[in-house]
Amino acid sequence: MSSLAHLLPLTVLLPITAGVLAPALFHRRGLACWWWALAAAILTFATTVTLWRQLQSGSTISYPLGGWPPPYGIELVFDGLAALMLVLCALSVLILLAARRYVEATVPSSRQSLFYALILINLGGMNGFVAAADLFNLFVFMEIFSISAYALVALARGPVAALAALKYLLVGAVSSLLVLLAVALLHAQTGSLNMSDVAGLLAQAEAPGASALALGCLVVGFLVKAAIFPLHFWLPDAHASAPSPVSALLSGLVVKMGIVGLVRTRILFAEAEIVPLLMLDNLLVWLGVIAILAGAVLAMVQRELKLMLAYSTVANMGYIALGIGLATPSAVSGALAHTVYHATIKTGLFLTAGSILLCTGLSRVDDLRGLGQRMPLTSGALVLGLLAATGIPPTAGFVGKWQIALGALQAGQAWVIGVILAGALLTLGWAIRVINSLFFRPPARARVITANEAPVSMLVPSVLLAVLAVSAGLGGAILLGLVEPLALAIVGADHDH
Amino acid sequence: MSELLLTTFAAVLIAAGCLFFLAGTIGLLRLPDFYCRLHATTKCDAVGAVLILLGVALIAGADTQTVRIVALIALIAISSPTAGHALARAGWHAGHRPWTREENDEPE
Amino acid sequence: MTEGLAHLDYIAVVILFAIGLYVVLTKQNLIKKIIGLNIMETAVFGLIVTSGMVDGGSPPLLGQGLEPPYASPIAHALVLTGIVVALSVTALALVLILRVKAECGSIELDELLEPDE
Amino acid sequence: MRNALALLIVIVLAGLMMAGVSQLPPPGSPDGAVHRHVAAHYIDGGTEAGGAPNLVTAVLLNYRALDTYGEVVVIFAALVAVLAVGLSGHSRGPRRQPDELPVSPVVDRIIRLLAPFIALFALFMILEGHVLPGGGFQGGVVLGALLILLSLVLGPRRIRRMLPTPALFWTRAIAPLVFALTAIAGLALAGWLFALPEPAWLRELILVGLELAIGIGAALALVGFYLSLEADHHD
Repeated sequence: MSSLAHLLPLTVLLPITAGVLAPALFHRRGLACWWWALAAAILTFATTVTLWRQLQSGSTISYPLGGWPPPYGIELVFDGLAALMLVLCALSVLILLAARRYVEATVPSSRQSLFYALILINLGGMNGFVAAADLFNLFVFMEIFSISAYALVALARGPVAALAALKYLLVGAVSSLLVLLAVALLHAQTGSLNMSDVAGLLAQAEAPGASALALGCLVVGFLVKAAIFPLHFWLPDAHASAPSPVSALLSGLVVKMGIVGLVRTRILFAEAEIVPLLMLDNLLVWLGVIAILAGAVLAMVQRELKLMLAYSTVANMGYIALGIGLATPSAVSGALAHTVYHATIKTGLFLTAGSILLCTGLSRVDDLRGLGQRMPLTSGALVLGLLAATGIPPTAGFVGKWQIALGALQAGQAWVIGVILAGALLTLGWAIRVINSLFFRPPARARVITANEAPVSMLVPSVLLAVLAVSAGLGGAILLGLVEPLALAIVGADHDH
Repeated sequence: MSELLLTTFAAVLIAAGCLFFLAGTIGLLRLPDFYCRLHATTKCDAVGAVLILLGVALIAGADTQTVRIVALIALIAISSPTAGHALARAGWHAGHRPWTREENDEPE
Repeated sequence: MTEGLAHLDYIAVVILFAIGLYVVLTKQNLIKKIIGLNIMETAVFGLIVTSGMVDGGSPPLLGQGLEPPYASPIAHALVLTGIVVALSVTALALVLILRVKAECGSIELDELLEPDE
Repeated sequence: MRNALALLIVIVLAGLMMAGVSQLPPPGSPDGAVHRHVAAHYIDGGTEAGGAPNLVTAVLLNYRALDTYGEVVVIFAALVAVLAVGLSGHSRGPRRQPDELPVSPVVDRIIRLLAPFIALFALFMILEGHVLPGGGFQGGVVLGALLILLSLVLGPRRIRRMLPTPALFWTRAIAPLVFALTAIAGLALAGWLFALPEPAWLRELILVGLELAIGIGAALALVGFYLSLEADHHD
C-alpha cells in the first residue's frame, strides 16, 4: 500500500475540520469565511484527484483506520463509486463559489459562518458515506450529512421553509432509523459490521427471513433518501424552499447518496442467494417507470421554476432506479453515469435559478417573461441546462438514458424504451414552456425590465456547468468505462445463476 | 425465620412501591389538569422509588451496596420534591390555573 | 426456555417499534410525532442491546474481577453512538417545531396544511 | 379511517418484522454470531490490544474511533444547526424581555447543595471512563445537566449572552478538534490515522484527553440546545 492511501480519510477529515473551525475563526466575517470554505473545498477536491490518479494506476484503495485489519476495525474504500466523490467535491466548489452573493444577501451576518460550516460538514459526511465500507460507519456518515441538510433547508426564511425542513427531518429520520435497524439485524445475524465480511457471511447464512427483513429495511431507507417516487413526497418542498445554493447541493448531490446506499446494498446482498433479489429488481423497475412519468407530469403542472426543477429530480431519480433495477451491465452503468451527469445538470440548473431569483426576486415562470434580453448569459445557461435535462444528444442527459435503453433491450423489456422516450418528451414539454417564456415573450414585470446580468461569481459556475451539461455527453465513453467494473460487480453475481 | 420475615417485609415494601408507580402513572394519564397530574407523578419518585430502594436495601443487608442505596434514597428524597415544586411554580407563573369542578366540566 | 419464548425480547422490541411508527403516522401534533420517533429509536436501541447480551454474562470490563462470558462491547458502543445521534436529531426537530409555531402559529399538522395554500 | 389504515399498515409491518427477527439467533445465547466473531476477538485481545480495560471505551475510542469521531461531529453539527435555525437571533423589532421569574428559594438552595456532588460525579465518570462504566458522553451529559441547572439559578440571561461568541465556539469545537489532533498524532507515532500510539502511559493520557474533550463538547452542546429552546420560548 502506498503512502498516498493516507489521503483517503483526509477527504472526510479535511472538510469537517474546516467546517468545525469556521464558526470559531470567522464569527461575523462572512467573506473571510467564504474564502476559508472555498479553500477547504478546493483542497478536498485536490485530495480526491490525487487519490483518483492513484486508483487509475493500481487497484482499489482501502484504508484500515487505526491500523486494525478490516473485520475488526473500520475500513474506508475508494472504488468505482469514487468517481461520484470526485464529482461531489468539484460541484461543491462551484456551489460555494456561487453561494457567496446569495449568502450575503439572505443570511444574517452572525450566521454566515454557521452556513459555511454546515456546507463543509455536509461535504465531509457525503465523502465519508461514499467511502464507508463499514455498515455502522455508513449510518454515522449518513446522519452527518442528513442533519446538516435539514438545517440548511431551514436556513431559508419564512414559514414554508421551516415546515419543509421539519417534514424533511421527520421522513429522513425514519428512513435513517430503518437503516440503523437493518444494521442491527445484520450485526445480530453475522456478528460483523464490515460490508465485505457481512456479504460473505450472508452468503452462508441460513436465516432467509432475517436477511430479507434487513434487505427490506435498507432498501426502503435508501429509497426514501433517494426520493424514488412514492417516497419522494418530502423532496419538492424541501428542495424548492431551501436557499438556492442549498437546493443545488441537495438536488445535485445529497439525493444521490440514496443511490450510493442502494448500490452498496446490492453489492452486500449480491451473493446471498436466499434473498429475493429478483423481486427487488422488479420493484425498482416499476418504481422507476412510475417516477419517470409522474415526476415529469408533476413538473409540467408547476408554476414555480424551482418546483419544476425539484420534480424533475424526482423523474431523474426514477431513471437511475430503473437502470439499477434492469440489472444488465449496460443499464447499471448507464444508471451510474446518469447519477454523475444528473448531479452536474441539476446543480447547474438550481444555481442558475438561484441567480435569477436573487437578481429579480421572481420565481414563477410566467413572471420571468422576457428575461432573456436582460440576463442573456444566465438565461442561456438555464436553457442549455434544460436541454441537457431532456436528454437531447449529445448532451450529458443523453448518455445515461441511451445506456439504460440499451440495457432494457438486453433484459428483453423493450417497453421500457417507450417510457424513457415519453419521459423525455414530457420534460421537453415543460422545458419549452420555460424557454418560450424566457426568450419569446415580452416582459410582464417591471423587475424583469430593470434586472441586470448576475454577478460574475454566480455567472461563472452557472455557465461552466451549462457548458459541461451540454458537452459532457461527448465524453460519455470515458465515464462509462469508469463505472463499468462497478456495474459488473453489482450484476455479475446475478448472471451466474 | 428472621430472614424470612426480612424478605417478606422487603417484598411488601417493593410491592407497595410498585403500587405507587402504578397509581402515579394512571394519575398522569387520567387526571384532569397539570397540577393534579403533577401531584400524582411526583409520588412515583418520592414515594415509589424510595420504597423500592428500601426493600432492596433490606435484601442486600449490611453490605457496601446498602451504603449506595442509602445515598440514592437521600438524593431522591432531596431532588424529587424540589423538581415537583419547581414544576408547579413554573406552571403557576406560566398562567395555568388549577382545574375546579364547577367552572369547566370538560377536562383540558 | 421454550423455543417460542426464546425471542420474546425481540418480539417486545418489534411491538415497541410498531407503536412508535403508529404514533408517527397518525398523530397530527408535531411534538407527538417526535415522541413517536423517539419510541422507534428506543426500540432499535433495544434490539441492538438485546442482541449483544449473554445470559448470565457480565459487562465487558476487564481487570475488575468479573467472570466471562462478557456481553458484546460492540453493541454497547453502537447504542451509545445511536443515542447521541438520536439526541441531536431530536434537538434540531424541537427547535424547528418552535420556529414553525412562531411563524405559522400552530403545531397541529392538519391546521397547518389546511387553508392558506 | 386514516388511523385504521395506518393501524393496518403497522400491524402488517410488525408481522413481517416478527417473522424476520424470530430467525435471528435467540438473544442471550452465548454462541450467537454476535459473540463469536468480532466481539470475541476484542475480548481475547484484552486490555493490551484495546488500550482500555473498559472494552466499550476500547471499541469507541480505539477499534471504531472513526464512528465516535462521526458521532462528535453529528452533535457539533446539530449544535451549529440549532444555532443557525433557531429564532433567538431573529429579533424582529425591539426584543420583549420576558418577566424574569425569581428563582424559588427551595430550588436555589437544593441546586447549590447538589451542584458540587454532581460536578464531582461527572468528572469521575469522564476521567475513569476507560476503566469503569462511564465515559466522555455519559459524564458530559451529567455535566451538561448541571450547567442547565446552574443556568436556572443564575438566570439564563447571563449565560445566553455568551451564546454566539467565538471563544465559546472554540470550546464547543473541542471534541472534533482534539479527535482530529489525535488522529494525526496516531499517524505520526503509530503509522495510521486514529491509531493510539504505543507506550501505555501515552495511550492512557490520550484516552483521558479524548474523554475529557468529548465530555466538554457534549455538555456544551446540551447547554446550547437547552438555551436555544428556552430563549425561543420566551420570545
